[in-house]
Amino acid sequence: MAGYFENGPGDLVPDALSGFARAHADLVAHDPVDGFFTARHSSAARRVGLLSGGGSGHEPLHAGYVGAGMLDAACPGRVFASPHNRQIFRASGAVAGPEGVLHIVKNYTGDRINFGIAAERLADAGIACARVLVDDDLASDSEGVAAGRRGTGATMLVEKVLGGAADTGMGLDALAELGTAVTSRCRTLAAASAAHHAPATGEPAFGLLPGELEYGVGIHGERADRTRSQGRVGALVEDMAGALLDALRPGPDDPVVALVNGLGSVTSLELYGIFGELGRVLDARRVRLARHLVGNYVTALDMRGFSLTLMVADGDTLDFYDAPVRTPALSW
Amino acid sequence: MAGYFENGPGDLVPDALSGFARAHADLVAHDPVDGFFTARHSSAARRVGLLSGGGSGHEPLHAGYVGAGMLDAACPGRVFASPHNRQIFRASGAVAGPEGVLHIVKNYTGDRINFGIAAERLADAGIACARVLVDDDLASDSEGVAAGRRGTGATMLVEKVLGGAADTGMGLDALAELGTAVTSRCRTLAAASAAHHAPATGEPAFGLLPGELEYGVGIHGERADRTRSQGRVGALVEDMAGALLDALRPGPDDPVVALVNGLGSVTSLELYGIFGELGRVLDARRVRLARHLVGNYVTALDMRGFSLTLMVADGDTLDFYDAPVRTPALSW
Amino acid sequence: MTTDTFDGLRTHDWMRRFAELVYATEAELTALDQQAGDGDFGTNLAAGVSAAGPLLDRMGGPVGPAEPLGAMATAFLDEIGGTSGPLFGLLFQALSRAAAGSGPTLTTAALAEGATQGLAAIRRVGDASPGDKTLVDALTPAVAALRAAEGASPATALAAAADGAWQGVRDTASLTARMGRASYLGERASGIPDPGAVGVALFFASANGAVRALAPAPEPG
Amino acid sequence: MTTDTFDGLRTHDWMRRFAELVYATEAELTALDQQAGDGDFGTNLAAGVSAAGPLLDRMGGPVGPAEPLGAMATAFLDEIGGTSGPLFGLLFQALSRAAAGSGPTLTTAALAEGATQGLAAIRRVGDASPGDKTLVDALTPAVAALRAAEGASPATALAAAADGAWQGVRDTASLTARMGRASYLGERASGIPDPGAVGVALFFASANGAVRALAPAPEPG
Ligand SMILES: Nc1ncnc2c1ncn2[C@@H]1O[C@H](COP(=O)(O)OP(=O)(O)O)[C@@H](O)[C@H]1O
Ligand SMILES: Nc1ncnc2c1ncn2[C@@H]1O[C@H](COP(=O)(O)OP(=O)(O)O)[C@@H](O)[C@H]1O
Ligand SMILES: [Mg+2]
Ligand SMILES: [Mg+2]
Ligand SMILES: [Mg+2]
Ligand SMILES: [Mg+2]
Repeated sequence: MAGYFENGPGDLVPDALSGFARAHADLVAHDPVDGFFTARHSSAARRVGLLSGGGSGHEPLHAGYVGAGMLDAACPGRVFASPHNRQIFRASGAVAGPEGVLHIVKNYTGDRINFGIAAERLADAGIACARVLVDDDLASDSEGVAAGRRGTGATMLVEKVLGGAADTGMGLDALAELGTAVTSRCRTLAAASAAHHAPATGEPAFGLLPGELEYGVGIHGERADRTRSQGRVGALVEDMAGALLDALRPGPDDPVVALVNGLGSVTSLELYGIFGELGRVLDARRVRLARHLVGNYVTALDMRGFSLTLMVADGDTLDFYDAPVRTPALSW
Repeated sequence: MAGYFENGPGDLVPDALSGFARAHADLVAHDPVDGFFTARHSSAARRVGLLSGGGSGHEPLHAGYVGAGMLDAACPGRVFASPHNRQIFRASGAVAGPEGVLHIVKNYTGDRINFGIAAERLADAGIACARVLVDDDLASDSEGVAAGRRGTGATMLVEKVLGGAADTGMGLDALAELGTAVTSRCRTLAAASAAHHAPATGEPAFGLLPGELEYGVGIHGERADRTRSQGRVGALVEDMAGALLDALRPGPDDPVVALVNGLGSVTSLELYGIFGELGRVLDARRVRLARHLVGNYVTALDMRGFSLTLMVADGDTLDFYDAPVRTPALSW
Repeated sequence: MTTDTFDGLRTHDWMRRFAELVYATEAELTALDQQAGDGDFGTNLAAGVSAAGPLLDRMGGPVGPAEPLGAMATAFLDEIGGTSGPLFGLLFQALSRAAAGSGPTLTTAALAEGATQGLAAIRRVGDASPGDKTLVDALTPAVAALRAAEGASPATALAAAADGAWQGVRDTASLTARMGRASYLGERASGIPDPGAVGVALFFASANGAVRALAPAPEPG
Repeated sequence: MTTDTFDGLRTHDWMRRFAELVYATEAELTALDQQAGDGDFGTNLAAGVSAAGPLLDRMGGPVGPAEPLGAMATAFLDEIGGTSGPLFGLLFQALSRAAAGSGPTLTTAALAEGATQGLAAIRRVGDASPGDKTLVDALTPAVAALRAAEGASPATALAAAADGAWQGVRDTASLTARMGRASYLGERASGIPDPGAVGVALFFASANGAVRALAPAPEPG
């Protein structure tokens, strides 16, 4: 039992959003009626508004990435539940550029449905809208999953790259195409040694025996399709990175961006240890590790696990990734 | 049970340090023999090297704050154990400026002893050395604690302010005096709803009943001197902030810096909710909230709790705080 | 329940009873979603009926059966995210539209037509087929029962729909999910009924009186 | 143990036995520190004896009793952080220095002198007094016992020191800590013996043979 620090059931997200709005009032504006965030500063060159959103509980995704060089708006839903279509529709209207608005959507049924309904309403209102569907999760890459691969850790990388591209004045269709191409060069795998605590009960969402690991979890605290023994982290990282590389097959000169991401309550000590192991695997396979991030970027409340994302940054991808950014959670 | 992701017992810290060294090789250099980190870039105006250190498990403290505008070196010890004196002695020698080296030490017996022995060795070697003892924890401010108040969350604020001051070319004695004065204007209180997992066993370091809270914990996962019921976070924050303000008594024009700090596995949603509550308390008491940070800055492995630190930033303190910084964990 | 006629008031009552049932079973629904999904279905459904509450309250004066159904549609479509929120909204919207065309009381034909359209919309938007272990597996037999009840009273038809839906719920337990979050679990979710399907069964079951538990046997009205 | 003489070899053995005892009780020591401190005392002490291991191994040829004690001092002072590491190092250093002055075998007088100097250094550096619930509460009666044993053999004197240390350990259980991490717990740590004090008792107890548990009754050598 680990009670959430909150005022009452249901207050967790709204109180967090208003605290976030005050904490980052210099960077983001909060619409109190429809509950979305918009960037206070954006490049004058931008012709397309970039919008993302999804369930809460993945912080800093998405609101933490609203700001110059990245998202123009983010729509946070309830914990692990997609935002509703009105929220997305209104936020899209607020940030659409002369060439419209691009939705960056994680591949989950709820998000697809709600963003889909909002897109219909935008078309109706004469606002051009395109979608990039992020589906990077290798664990759900299976015949049995008709819904397709889940969208997970790569989302923030895709948001960053598209932000850099949008700041060059790229148009709506080109951005959508770029986003889809970048996504296709990203894969993620995650593992957890303990579930998140369900906000409704304060209890772990599922139990694991000592030494057991959920291998292939998503970011909603759902169990994976299999359990394996935890073992040495070096062997675990080797398996995970090996599977990602087998799926992506980067060429020897392709720059690769790695995201070592905590899902909530893994310590920074562990994340850096994991990064060290990943570096060794990439070196041994002669993969060119061009950039990396280590920290909590796409979480699942307080799940005790981590994800590894690799992105093959071919073409202009690395330049867009390197472009300046100033948001509550990412700045360079 | 939540097993740490590690290769074997005792590997957690060394593997993390080597991963950290690789991840931030552009900002810090790692001494593999004595295990300390030094900054790759530092202001030419600096005449005194700034050094801190302490047990591991508090990441990003201290190595995360090594870099331009903040620390010149950090000495990480084993988990929750002070670094040994040789490590401190060697690191001090490596970064001492023309006016010597300033040790920023959290008030814990182990840290005092090891930094003390190192200081004797430095004196012996003819290197000027002074100490700022950080003792901000209000919960240990009691007649019964002969060791004095613990050093906790304020440490990173003091490190930032001294970094800004050192970059103006301030001398050793003036820096030590400033650090002591700034520390005396900082107080911290922390509460936790669940213990960290002990690395040795993977088990929680102590148990709490549902709805119970340890009130007044430190940053080593030790229990507090009392347990209270968790209740609404608004009431909790009001009690904590009230106690801090009663101790500090800022004047109506004094700028106050607030640090809302996660101890490890509290979610970002909760931290922003807590910040919102803190903002309301400060507004109601007409305290001038000049700056704030919300996130994991000084942790206790994966303890499920948070700390609130207030710093009354009188004199030049706010300017030093605002001065540019570029470290793995803090940049502006 | 003593009347077989679904006028505006009775339909309003139905929506209220559904809401109460959702509140009463919220924890159980969430527990189901915890085993097979992400543990928020109860919360999401409760948020929907709670958003509909004020709209239902505000409904002053004599209304037809289309209005309470329409209030539910508005609340679920406009205020509720997640997967199930808008899908339930589409069902309510189609039922409301069919009710509007059928006069001051609901007819069995209008219920059959509305549910058919609702199912079609849900399948268009959510892209699930029967057998994928979703609420479609409860709604499909419910629709079939409503259509087969041509000539019977709406209360009888809705009772048959509830029976069909509960049968669908039972079937989902043995299925391996292909859509929705449970699909990520593969075989591991088998044995667990689909929470969304249970929600559909609760909706039809509450038409005819109080239902006290997540048991597949509604009390007849 | 059949001999009463502490030459270099026997002293080397003593250090080895202490190390084994620390490894064997590491988990219990850590558990004590978990209740009253931050749960790392066992780990810290084990790290110390483990750092001393290679130095003791490397000690080729005939050595005096000062050398094994000096190896322990070097390891604890130079390699081990935390609170207890350097404090144990100061004790070993003082014992080694006194041993160096007393010739090829340890004398009771040298042990008493070394322990006295070690206690003084620990109190200078750590600033704790008897009654503060620290290892000082075990070392103080141990020193008194060594001094009182003037004329007795070193083995007998060390057995008396162990007895005194265990009595000190028992006393710490009823004390409220004023120094060290346990002081932050106030009354809550009372009833729990101080882990550092137990470490001191283990050190003296291991001089005279195998000690199998954290029990305050050492097997006489
Ligand atoms: N593609 C789909 N089509 C129809 N219903 C679906 C689909 N995917 C999931 N569902 C239904 O949604 C229910 C879960 O709803 P909810 O918990 O609100 O969604 P989420 O998965 O977003 O948390 C499932 O039990 C299932 O009945
Ligand atoms: N000021 C002090 N003087 C002497 N011994 C002390 C002092 N403070 C703590 N100790 C001893 O140190 C022991 C704890 O050691 P250790 O766990 O290594 O330290 P830490 O508190 O740094 O984790 C305590 O049990 C106590 O005996
Ligand atoms: Mg959900
Ligand atoms: Mg310690
Ligand atoms: Mg769900
Ligand atoms: Mg300790």
